[in-house]
Amino acid sequence: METGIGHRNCQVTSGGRASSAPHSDLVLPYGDELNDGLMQVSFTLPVAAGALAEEAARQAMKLMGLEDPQVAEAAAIGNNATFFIGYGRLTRPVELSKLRVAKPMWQELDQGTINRLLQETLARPLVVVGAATGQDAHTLGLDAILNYKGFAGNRGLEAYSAFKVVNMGSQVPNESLVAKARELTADAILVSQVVTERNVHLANLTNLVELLEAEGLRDKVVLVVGGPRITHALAVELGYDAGFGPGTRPQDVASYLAQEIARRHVELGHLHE
Amino acid sequence: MEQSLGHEFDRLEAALGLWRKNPDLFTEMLGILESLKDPLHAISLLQEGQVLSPAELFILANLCACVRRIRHLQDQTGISKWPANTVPPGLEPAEVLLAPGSQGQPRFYISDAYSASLAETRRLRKHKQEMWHREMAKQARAVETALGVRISGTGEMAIRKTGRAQLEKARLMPELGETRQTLSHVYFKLKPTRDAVNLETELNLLKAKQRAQETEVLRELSGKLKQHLPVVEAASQALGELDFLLSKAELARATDATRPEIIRPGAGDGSGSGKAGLSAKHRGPGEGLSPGKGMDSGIQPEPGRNSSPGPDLILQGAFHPIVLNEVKSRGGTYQPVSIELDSIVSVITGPNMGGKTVALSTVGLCVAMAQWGLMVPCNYMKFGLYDFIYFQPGEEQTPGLSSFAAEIVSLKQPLARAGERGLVLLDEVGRGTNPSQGRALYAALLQYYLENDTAGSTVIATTHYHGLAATLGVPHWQVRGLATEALGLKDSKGPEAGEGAGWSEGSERTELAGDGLDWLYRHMDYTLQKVGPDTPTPQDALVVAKALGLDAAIIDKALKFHGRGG
Amino acid sequence: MLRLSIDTKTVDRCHEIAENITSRVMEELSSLSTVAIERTVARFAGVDGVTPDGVPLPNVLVDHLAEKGKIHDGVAVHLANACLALGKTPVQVSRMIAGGETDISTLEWQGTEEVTRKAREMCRDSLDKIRARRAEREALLEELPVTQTPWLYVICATGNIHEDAVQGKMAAAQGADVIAVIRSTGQSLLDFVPHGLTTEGFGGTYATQANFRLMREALDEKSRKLGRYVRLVNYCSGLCMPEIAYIGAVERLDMMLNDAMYGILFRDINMERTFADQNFSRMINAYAGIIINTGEDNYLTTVDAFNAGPSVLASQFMNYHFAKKAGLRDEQIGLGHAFEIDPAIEDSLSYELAMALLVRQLFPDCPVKYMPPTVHKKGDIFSAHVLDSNFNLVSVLTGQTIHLVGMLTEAIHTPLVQDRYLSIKSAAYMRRAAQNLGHNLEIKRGGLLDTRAASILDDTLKLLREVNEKGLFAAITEGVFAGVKRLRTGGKGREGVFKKSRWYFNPVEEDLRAGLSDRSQAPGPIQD
Amino acid sequence: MIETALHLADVVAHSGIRSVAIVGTAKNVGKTVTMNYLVSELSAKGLTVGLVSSGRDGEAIDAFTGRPKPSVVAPQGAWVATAEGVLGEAAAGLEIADVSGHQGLFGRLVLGRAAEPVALELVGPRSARELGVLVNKLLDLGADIVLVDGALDRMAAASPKVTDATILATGASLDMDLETMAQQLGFIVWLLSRPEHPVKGIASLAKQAVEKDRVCFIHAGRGGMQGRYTLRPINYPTVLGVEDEILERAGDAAAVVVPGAVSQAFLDSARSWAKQRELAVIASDAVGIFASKRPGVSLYVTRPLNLLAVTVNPVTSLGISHDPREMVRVISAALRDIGYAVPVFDVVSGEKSTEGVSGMAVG
Repeated sequence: METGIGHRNCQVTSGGRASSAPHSDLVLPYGDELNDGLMQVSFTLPVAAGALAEEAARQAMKLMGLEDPQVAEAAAIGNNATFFIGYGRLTRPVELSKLRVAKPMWQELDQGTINRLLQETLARPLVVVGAATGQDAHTLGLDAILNYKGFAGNRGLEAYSAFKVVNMGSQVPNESLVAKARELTADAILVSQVVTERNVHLANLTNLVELLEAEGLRDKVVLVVGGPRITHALAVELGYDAGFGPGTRPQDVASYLAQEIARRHVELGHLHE
Repeated sequence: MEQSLGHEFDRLEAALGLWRKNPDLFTEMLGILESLKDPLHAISLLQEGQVLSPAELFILANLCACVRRIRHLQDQTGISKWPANTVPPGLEPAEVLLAPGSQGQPRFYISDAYSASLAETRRLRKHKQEMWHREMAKQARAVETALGVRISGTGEMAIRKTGRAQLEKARLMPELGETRQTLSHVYFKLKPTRDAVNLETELNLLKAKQRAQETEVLRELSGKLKQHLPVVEAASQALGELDFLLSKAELARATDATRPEIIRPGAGDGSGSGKAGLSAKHRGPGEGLSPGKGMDSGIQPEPGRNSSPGPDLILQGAFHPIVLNEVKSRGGTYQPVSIELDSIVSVITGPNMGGKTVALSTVGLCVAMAQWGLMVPCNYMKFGLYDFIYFQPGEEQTPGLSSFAAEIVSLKQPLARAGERGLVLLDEVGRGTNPSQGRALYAALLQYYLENDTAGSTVIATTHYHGLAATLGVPHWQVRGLATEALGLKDSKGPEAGEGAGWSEGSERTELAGDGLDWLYRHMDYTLQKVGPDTPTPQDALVVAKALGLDAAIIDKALKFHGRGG
Repeated sequence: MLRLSIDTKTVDRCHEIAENITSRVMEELSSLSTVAIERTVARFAGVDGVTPDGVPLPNVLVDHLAEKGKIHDGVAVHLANACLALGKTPVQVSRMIAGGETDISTLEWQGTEEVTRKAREMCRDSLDKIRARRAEREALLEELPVTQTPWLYVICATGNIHEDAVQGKMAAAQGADVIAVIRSTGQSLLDFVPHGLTTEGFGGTYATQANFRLMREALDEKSRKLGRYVRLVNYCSGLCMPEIAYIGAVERLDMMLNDAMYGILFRDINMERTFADQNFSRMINAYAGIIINTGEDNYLTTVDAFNAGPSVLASQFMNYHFAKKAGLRDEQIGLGHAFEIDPAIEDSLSYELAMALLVRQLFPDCPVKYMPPTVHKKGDIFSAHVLDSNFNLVSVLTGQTIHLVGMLTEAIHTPLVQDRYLSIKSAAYMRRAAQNLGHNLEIKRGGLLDTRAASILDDTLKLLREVNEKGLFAAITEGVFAGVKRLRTGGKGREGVFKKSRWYFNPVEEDLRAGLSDRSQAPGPIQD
Repeated sequence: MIETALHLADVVAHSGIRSVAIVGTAKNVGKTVTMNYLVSELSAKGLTVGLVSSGRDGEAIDAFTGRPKPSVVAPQGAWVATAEGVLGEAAAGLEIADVSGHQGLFGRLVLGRAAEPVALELVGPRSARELGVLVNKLLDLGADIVLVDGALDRMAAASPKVTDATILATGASLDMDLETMAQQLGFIVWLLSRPEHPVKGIASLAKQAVEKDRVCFIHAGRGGMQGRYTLRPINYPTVLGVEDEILERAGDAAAVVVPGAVSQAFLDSARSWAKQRELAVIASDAVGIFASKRPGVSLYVTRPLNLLAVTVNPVTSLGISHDPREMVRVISAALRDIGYAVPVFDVVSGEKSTEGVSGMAVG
């Protein structure tokens, strides 16, 4: 007779601290030779082209911490503005050991493993509701993650037997998304935000978290946001469980969801604490 | 298998016995287990010889404290009474290591007691810090006096731009540095004096030294703790087992559960070995006994194993905890399930909403719990272990398959394990297809089990199909259904729309119950009774439909059609 | 010029079918009008301004008539009657309604002849003004000629109209011929036109009359400085298509994004509403000499571009015939196309060249609006710049007219001033470098390009036949276009569609038709 | 004691509350500055503070703007709760008393007492419910008062389910124009100050109603039974997406109690419903109300929020600034104009306005 030792016998994943890198701790940009610190920058100054503008550009690069600033190109682009391409050397190294990288905690799993893991954990499909919320009319990213076709040869969540996907499309009010998540007892909510002008996405994303809180659903879903300007750190600060930036493949999101759900399942015992 | 399960139940019973005698003590024990933190990560770090972080060390300190407190409690009941799951002694040295000089609530801090040199560094740093504060405060007071402006705790001060003279003066003071300007104010920050600058340098060095010494303490401590690893691991394992045992006991208490009696299937025969062979001899459809024979006799035949020592699965007063809670929450009374199964195949019939599916899942749940070593939510249970339990899934949507197709695909699973002893729970197979073919298929499936099962499986099948039990000549169980007085359809006693919606001042009503469900709940008798094989299947569908508020005109028409058809 | 060998019979057949499809739609819709059309008529009659709560007066007037159940007669009849009965101007009447001072549905009838005359008269000023603005454009084009094609078209999307004006002028100085002000996300779903200068919007600036005027003045000033007329573009789409066409005509915009089906498919606006509105708005655009831009690029960004060829072409055929029915001349029909083919595909450049050439050749007199790659651009701005270069080359080689300049930072943000500079610079380079290249090359007969074009054209014909069999409404319901399914009875703005009563009268429509049929009086903005 | 002598720390110290949320109307409105001010002033008064964040705070670099942010320094003796993953070497300065849960990215939450002054990054739990648990844990461990730093412009920490009282931080980042800002702030204050229903019978039934996790109607007693009310729960857990369906079931209800989010759409529908008869909307608490404008319908809560004060930050992230004195004055006046005499402070310049604020006198 098997007698497990109860819910506290759970897998513990490391506490998220970045493991200290084995390679050199201090790094500089790599141009022509290692650690030469050479960087290329481009920017525009609202100053008419000329000696003064070039000096201003060099000064701007110095303020960025670049030494030996050189102006490779200075072009008048109208309205008394000048466009610059410059090169300079960064002298202060980046200390790798002092960095903490915010990344969702997951390993890449293949489709079969994801399906198996979820089947073992939930014994039913994981319900994912996705939407581009608020004013956002862009569904390209959302579709790429959710729709069967996926993108770049990586199939979307619909192609996994372990996911039940509801794609609500674009310009979905947060209220409708929350109502749908409640109706379907969603396990995960995927929000796509592409429009970031004037930080509309920030207000919209926090509003969604607050709505979920008010509805008592925040604890019950894995809340994920994706978009070209989204980083994981930003997502966490906004109150999300994970954030996915550009280049994310459906498999990444599927891997994360499967592992996060499995982890929460194991921890169910902790919920009553 | 039966033996180890029996052993597990012995332990559980012992724990429950102790619990009854010492309820307060157990409450405390649960509280302690609750406060336990998962130590596995800390243990694996120790195994690898790594340095533990303060948080991991706290978890170990907590583990030690829990062990100490649990042992103390077990002492009070007499440790000898704990046949297993006693928590090993011998953690005191580790506990002392983790919390020198501390008792009571576990805490972890890299205290001065670990290292005299660390204590000295900390003392010095604190001293220098105070000196720095005094130095800066002196400076701040001088500036405040000279300018008449308050300097904040962070050493910053703001001067309104309108106070020109003051501003000029501030700008000339060597003690101040201008930091920023806003629309209305210029901000200054107090510059450290030369002494303060020196102190800052010293403080930085001291801080680095302190951190290094603290890390050293953690390293040493981790090294020392590694020597206690075996006992820490044993304690962790024991607490885990205890936690599991008590969780099972807690569940048993919460559901007022009973220890099941486990028999060896066919054990009554006495010849012992070859379970499958035995069963085949005794339980298979007896030679010459045609299952169809009893159909017209009206007498309940006893197909199957007449010579067996008694029913193969007895369940008395069983309940499904989730359904029970749901019934309680709406203020209803729950009718437990009692059933005795002594045939390979048994059929359950009953009206819609009559709890056939609940009865089926209750049997499944009780068997599963018993096999997992859990006390069973019933008054009495006796059964033999199964190799597998199959519960035919309900109307779950499988993409690309109709519900009927999904059902068929699923049914292939238990059929593929024909050589094993299974508890096969079937819920209205064929409901998704046309009735005559559905019925034929269902009958054939059950017949197949009757004819081919060699392992002694138990198949329970719910159905609406009239005469299925009789066709097969197997035991027939029926839900009593709606009380007779409720059955008068045209009778005014029948469910009227709006009944249950009556609500009085100061009271509450729920629209949930306003739709006739409440009426059904109150009038439905969920008791399972064994009936003759060809006892007609209750035809309560129309009553149920009426109770649920379907238009009376439709019900009337249905009654007419039904009359014609019947 | 490069030419594909294509089967002219297939082309003729496509035109016939598209003509048939669109005729049927227009026939079905001839009995319908919409609140947006009526608000436009009110604007023609001079109703402008907002109430103290910010509700535009045209909305007040039309909502009032809708509430009283009189909108079926058209706004013009009741407004003219009220002007006569009360002795007030249209705008005064509207203000009175806003203030709750009058109910114009109950005023005494002033006589059909009188009212009809008044209705015509009150819209005449606006029609005159639009003709004057058109003449003004023609004069300016003569004085400040645009000599090179393709015209380089860039976008401003700051959300603040003052900032847009600055950046628009800057882009013109950098070489842009056409400036588009991106509209605020979500405006297409507003059932009114915002009022006044706006300094905030989401991902763009609200299309308002004041904003149009400010941009026009800024670009006119710059045009004179540069000696080259700089065209101004905005969006004539969404729930207020005809109203925006009106204000664009009055403020002398030169181009309008004005697709027949975009709102239905991509904004879930009701079909009947969209088809009715697009027709009336296009009549105004035709009258004002405005070039419309259709939105076929959207098919290419939503589904895989390699396979989208037939739906792009089919849509172009239909957009073209809808446009012709509204009175637009070929020179005013800027059909959309985009370079969205996946660069990972072998021979992608050849396939794209075939498609671009095909579109050009099928609609020889239409100024095709050719749009740059967007979908396959990522954060690597250097590679994106290379991709744009290929797009620039294909554009020049195939003789496109309106060239939306691709931005290397497309995938990252709305263009920085320097992004426009770099992109315009490289597009201008290609325009110079490959100016006559197309005239000196030939397409290999029966080669890769010919085969590809023929196959797309054949599939287009099949698709058009399918649509024709079902009817356009049913085809959309079944998701034939871009895989989007819409119900005829669904979508936003449906409540704003109504059946005309037998007394319905729209003086503007009548005059627009009269003006348009008299082609000789209205020379196009582009020399034939 | 003269009222005007009061500082924000006095207001907090004398209010008798055990926990306070510092929430912001926008980013960069000085939540952390207010938090740090309270930490140092309350500690100076001999109180043991507890520190926790509802999001992420005190990290060196703001995840969105990339600008440096002020860090949080826990004085010796203070209780703190933060995620293990961001604790770093600060762990050595803590006496650790609890480790709980799992916080995904940043690891488990560590609760401890600062054995020496410790500079910290605070990372809080995922949900408001967990935050409430954490606040109570800190109090149990020995904090006199727990300060909860709100995340961004999120209000969840202000819920009475989580904290006893709220300080609202606002600033020029909300809007550069002072009048517009004061107007927007006025609306937020109005929203956060929603009271209980004035009729006792309704208010007490509403309290029961929110426990049911279902939308409920409250009906006035019939036929001579004035003053008695009945509760009628309906089978809807939410109003989202079913606003009209719910109101169609209102009948002659005097109030509708919404356990979850009260959306603007629901308020709009309730408004048109209430044109025909009186219908009050009652939310669980102000944090559950998602109104973008004042609704044309009576709006109440079952648990009012205790808004202690407003703090202002005259400087935006771009460095543009107002005159603090003028800003405090305008905002205070704007709030008084709409009937809310909430004290207003700029904790950096020390400017304040407590005029007309009743119950502020101490002693």
